[in-house]
Amino acid sequence: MATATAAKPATMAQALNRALRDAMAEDPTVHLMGEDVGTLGGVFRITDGLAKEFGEDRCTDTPLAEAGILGTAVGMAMYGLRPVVEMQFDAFAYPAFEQLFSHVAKMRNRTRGAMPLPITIRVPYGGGIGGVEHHSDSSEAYYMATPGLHVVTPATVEDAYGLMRASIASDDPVIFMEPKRLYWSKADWNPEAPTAVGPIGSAAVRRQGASATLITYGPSVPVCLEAAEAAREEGWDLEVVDLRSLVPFDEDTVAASVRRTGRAVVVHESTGFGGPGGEIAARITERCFHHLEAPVLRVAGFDIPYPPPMLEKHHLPGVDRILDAVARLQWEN
Amino acid sequence: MATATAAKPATMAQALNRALRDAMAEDPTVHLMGEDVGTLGGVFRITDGLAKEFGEDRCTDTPLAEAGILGTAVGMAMYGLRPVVEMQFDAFAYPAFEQLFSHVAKMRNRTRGAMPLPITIRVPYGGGIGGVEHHSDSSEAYYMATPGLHVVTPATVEDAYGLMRASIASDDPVIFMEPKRLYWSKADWNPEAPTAVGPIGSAAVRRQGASATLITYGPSVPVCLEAAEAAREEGWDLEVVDLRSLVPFDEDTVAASVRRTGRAVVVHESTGFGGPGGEIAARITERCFHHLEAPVLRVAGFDIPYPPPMLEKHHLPGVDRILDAVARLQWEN
Amino acid sequence: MTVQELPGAGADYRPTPPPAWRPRIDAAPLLPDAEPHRVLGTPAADRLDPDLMRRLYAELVRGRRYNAQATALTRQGRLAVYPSTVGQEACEIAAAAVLEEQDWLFPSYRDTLAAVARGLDPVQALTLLRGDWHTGYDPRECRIAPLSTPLATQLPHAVGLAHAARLKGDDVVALAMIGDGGTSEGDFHEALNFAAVWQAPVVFLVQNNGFAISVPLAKQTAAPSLAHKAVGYGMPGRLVDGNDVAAMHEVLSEAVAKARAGGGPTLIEAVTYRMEAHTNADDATRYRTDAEVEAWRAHDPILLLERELTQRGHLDDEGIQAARDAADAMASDLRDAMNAEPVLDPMDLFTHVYAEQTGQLREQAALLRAELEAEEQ
Amino acid sequence: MTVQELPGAGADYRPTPPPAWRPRIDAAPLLPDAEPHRVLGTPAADRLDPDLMRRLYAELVRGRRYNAQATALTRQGRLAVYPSTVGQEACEIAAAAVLEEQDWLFPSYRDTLAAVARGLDPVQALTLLRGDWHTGYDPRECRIAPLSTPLATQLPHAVGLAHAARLKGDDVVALAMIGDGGTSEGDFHEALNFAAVWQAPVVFLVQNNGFAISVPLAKQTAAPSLAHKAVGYGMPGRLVDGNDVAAMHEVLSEAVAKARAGGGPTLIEAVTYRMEAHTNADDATRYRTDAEVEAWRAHDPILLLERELTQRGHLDDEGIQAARDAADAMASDLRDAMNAEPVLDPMDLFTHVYAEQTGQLREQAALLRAELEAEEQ
Ligand SMILES: Cc1ncc(C[n+]2csc(CCOP(=O)(O)OP(=O)(O)O)c2C)c(N)n1
Ligand SMILES: Cc1ncc(C[n+]2csc(CCOP(=O)(O)OP(=O)(O)O)c2C)c(N)n1
Ligand SMILES: [Mg+2]
Ligand SMILES: [Mg+2]
Repeated sequence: MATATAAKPATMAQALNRALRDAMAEDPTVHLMGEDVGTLGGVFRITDGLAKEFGEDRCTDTPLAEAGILGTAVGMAMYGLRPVVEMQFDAFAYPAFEQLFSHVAKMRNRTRGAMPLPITIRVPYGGGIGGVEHHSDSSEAYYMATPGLHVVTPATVEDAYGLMRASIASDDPVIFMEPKRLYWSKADWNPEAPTAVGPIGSAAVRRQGASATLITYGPSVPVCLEAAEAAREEGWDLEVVDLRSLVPFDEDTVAASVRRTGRAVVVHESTGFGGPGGEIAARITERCFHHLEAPVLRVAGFDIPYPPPMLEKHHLPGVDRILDAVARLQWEN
Repeated sequence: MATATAAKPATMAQALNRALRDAMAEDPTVHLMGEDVGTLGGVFRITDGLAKEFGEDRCTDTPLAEAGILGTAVGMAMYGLRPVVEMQFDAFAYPAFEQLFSHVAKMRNRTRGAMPLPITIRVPYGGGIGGVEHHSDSSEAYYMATPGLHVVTPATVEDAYGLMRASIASDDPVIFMEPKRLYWSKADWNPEAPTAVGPIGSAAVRRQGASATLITYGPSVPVCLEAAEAAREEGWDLEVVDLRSLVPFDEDTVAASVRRTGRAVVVHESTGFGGPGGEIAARITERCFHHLEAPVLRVAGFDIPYPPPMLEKHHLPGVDRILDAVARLQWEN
Repeated sequence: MTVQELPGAGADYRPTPPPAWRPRIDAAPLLPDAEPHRVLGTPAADRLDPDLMRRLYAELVRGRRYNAQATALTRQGRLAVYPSTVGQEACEIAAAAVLEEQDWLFPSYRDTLAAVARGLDPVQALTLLRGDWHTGYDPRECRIAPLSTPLATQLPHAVGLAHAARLKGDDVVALAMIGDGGTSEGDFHEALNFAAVWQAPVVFLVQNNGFAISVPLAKQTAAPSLAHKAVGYGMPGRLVDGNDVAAMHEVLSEAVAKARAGGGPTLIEAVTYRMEAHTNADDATRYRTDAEVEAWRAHDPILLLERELTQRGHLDDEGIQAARDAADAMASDLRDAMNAEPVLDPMDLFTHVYAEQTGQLREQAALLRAELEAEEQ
Repeated sequence: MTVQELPGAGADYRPTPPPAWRPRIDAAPLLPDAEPHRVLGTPAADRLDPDLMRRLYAELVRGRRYNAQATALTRQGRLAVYPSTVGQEACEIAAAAVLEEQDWLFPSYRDTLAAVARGLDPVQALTLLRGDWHTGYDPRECRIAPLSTPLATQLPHAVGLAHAARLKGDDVVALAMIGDGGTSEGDFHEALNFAAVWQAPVVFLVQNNGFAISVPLAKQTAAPSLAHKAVGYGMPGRLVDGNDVAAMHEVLSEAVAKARAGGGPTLIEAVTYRMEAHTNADDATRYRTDAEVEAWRAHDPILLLERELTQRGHLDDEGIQAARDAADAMASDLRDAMNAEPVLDPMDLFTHVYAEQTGQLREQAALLRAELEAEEQ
């Protein structure tokens, strides 16, 4: 938490923008590219001002073709640059999946480490912003199932900065998932003295509690914190773990928490079946089986295509659904 | 099991070919398309003879472009045809993922049921055939995580026929995953009196046992059966469940078995982390928690890009690795 | 075998061109004209059909009004978002006008106007953008594919549908619409290639409105024109003034007729301009000047036709007023219809995922139903 | 505003072309020649450099021998699979010959010969096909990208690399190789478009060898030629006789020089023929006749050059024999090298997934290590 005197309210969007700027200023090999990232500054304004400050060669409006964007970024990385590419919305990353799965994820391995690809792929993801179809997908399961990729996602303003800097600094490809509906979330933050998050792969305990653990990430973190507050009325003291990184997965932090509380609910917006929660629940169960008072439960988006704006509130995991799951954790046993 | 007198040894490849032929003969709206499926009969000869028998308009060599193949199949289905498309190898389905995720999986939903897409997508998958990179991926996790798709995979000659017929008959898109290394597996089978498998979505208990359940599918089914035989020496009587369908997932059959045995190992070739096994283990645990003597364990491919041919044997789940996992099922408790 | 052993070695041998090579087709007829085809204000306007032109005029006026009304609805919170086609009405109207009943339209996300001009209820056309469901109509009933948000992805669908119809022996042409930016996507390439190889009855209409959100055409392509892309597929490319509805109607009609007659696909680039921002959520001042927009005002599609028709005496003040009145009536109906709260059933979320609900969807539906019932109490 | 209110209304107004439209570039210079460019056996052969041609001759002979040896290795179980370039050696050799030390080659899965001709150790080039690892060399050391199996996916890499080098001010040209079938993929389209927009120093070489596995060119495209695809990107297209190594060298050199000088990308279609099956695992009799193959024998790339050089007195029996001896020596070295068992370390599986091994990979590595140790006992 930025405690310096100069801390001021900042949005996650501002922190991301600042992280990109600082990375570009420090390292001339960092290049931004994507649709509308230059003159416009991105449809979410995450790259605002960067083309102006660093020139269009460093922050480039590309032709409208996601495979081409990621594919040329691969070539740029082969030549020693650190491309940061933007996929305008989650679902518009799909055309780039062949490049991602067959090259980006595998290049280090294919070349016995001779040609790692330090590419950061920014994917604004998730719903809750009233977007029409194809604008609200939570596609992290696809990335998680692909060895060779790191997958991170911030839930706080300071993590947005710290994780972005760590992602760009990583010598491996990182899928940087930006929770769209937290872009405008605010926190006091000092851009002049940002907190580093250290290497990618550590979860953060956002709230300590003794009754049960909520394991979550990205857009669902604030929802879980709210649920934890509400749970106090029911007499539950919930711990909230923000994974921050899905790959690598911080098994130690999660397992330590669950061993202590004996109960866990995984919460995410992505669909349940085949989604990240299955892996997380299975893994915790393997590690903590004899500490568990109840099966690890999951609260996730339904197993349906993302709903239209007027119905999305029914789909998104909310406080009530989380509390219902907590209630099903076999407290009588 | 085909018990008719005319049963003769047949390979899975032959059964698939026969299923396609019978479907085309019965229903003039069934159209095959893909790379090399016509004149050549497919690189695995699954479509052998079909262009000759039904004409090139019914079994079409397309231009070399997977998104184009699936995308035009969508249009053909919109007009009332039942396209069966071949993706030549698992990893070459990736270019079609945008069409798959954004249209094929969602079209029924987007149109409130007005425009379902009865498309069967054949994906030869998995390793063990000495293929060079990009020829041995197990990509089922991507499909499982996508609501709107059915995902099936046969492990026996008769299921290859039955599931293919059921897939083509389905009014929904089906990902039909063909285990490459079982193409040449043989069984006695009567093509004139094939067994129907009924609607998609039911698992089959391939071996009954009392000590623990192996849950598996596709290329790992024979391996699990072999492991179950070997386990007898160790005094374990293993049940083997062949899922056959990953979506819909036959929770009832699996849960009934695990409730009975109290122990389970999920076995598949796909990578472990983020792979199908996480979902399966989590789901079983939710349902059978108080029947479990030990956590559900997983034996899967390592969390690495698929290895080169000379090293693949170390990657593939084999009998020993399965028995080791069974041994870890806390038998002392 | 060396040259010494070859029959005829040492003679004054001249190798022939490689045996398999022959020019497959002549490229020249595929090349677009040097300038966008125009009719209005040129001698070609002499042969215009006044009735057709008056009909198109009324449609243009209605289209402009529809655009204004839809944008107004975003301000009133009645639409989540609206991508305007102000300035592009000639393309939208002509696209709808040239199709027969049995033909199919494949619109991009921007082309609700073309769908409406084809006869679709505007409320149904706007369902996606209002947000109560994705596709607001039955595509098979109106032969309009779902509005396609993922750019260029609808093009292979159009090809497949047209191909299927042709295999069946049906008289169906598919018209697929796309923007200039969308031509950079791989799906554009694959669709055009399949169409040409299959000689499918498809017409590809690219509305080059100068921008893909903020990105100008110069950053999108270095081609002489987007119509030139046709050559690489072996189909004819046509370049048209997209604000000249008479020219659009002519070129589109020709392409549709060619496709219908078995002549295969055509690629048409309509040169036009997006007069408003990308959507109501966009700020166009970030990437273009007012002067550029102003330059296009004198080339407004409605004005071009209005001038031609009034000068020729085919349209008078009364006719103009009638068109406006009809447009106002449409707008007022649309306003009323959109002011009614859409009827929503959250249980619909589970109804159309599969033909038959899976067990897990039934469970999830039960969960939501219980929640909704609890809320009601 | 109606026409009546417009300034100048009623005067004999003629609308100008749409304000934003101007032909961006002239299409004519982009169009390929009507016939594949040839040198051997034409008057243009007068100006050939005998030294260069003798060098290319020796390379062709070596390439043919390399192909034969590699195919033999598949029969001996020393290679998992081999896609032959017999008949296509002129393309492979010329591609390697025109590059400077600092340039980059982006081969497709078929192009191990080009990599070897560039100087790569054949064993390293064949690692992928032997199956002990994926890429058998350090791409940065030899400036040869990994052989690309997913078709067309290497093209955007070439564009990105060339673009990055140009941004850095380095003198680097990227040459990307692809087959006729690969041109149908979306990645081909996107790569060429990016290259033209960025004016990246890339040369795209399409070897049109008539087939994509079993699919003939006529089912792949309806274009006049694959070189015509260049027009749609605004880059020049060149058509060459791919069996004429002198023509290949000339056209490739020109394109490389143009790219190096900042003139942007070129698309080259080399018309050639795959004399053998797709790979050793393929049965070509299923889709083509012997007669077709035979017709190409008289147009063999080695014969064409050998005839030209011997007729002109630039090559004699001694020179031919020397080339063959060198090729035999290479083949014998290759055979020996490939007969040695590759050294395998299964633990390599976990070494290069990430820069730093994750906890879960460490666990899996430990599991495998334990298994291997148990086996050893
Ligand atoms: C595959 C894909 N990538 C990105 C987007 C986001 N996006 C929506 S509209 C648009 C610009 C489209 O430009 P153009 O094709 O010229 O059509 P126009 O908006 O001008 O009608 C972009 C990038 C998308 N919808 N689909
Ligand atoms: C994306 C992709 N789809 C399919 C394949 C399978 N495949 C391997 S080679 C080949 C044919 C390639 O033909 P062409 O591009 O003409 O190259 P050639 O083999 O003739 O050199 C196919 C379909 C692949 N490697 N990659
Ligand atoms: Mg546009
Ligand atoms: Mg070829």
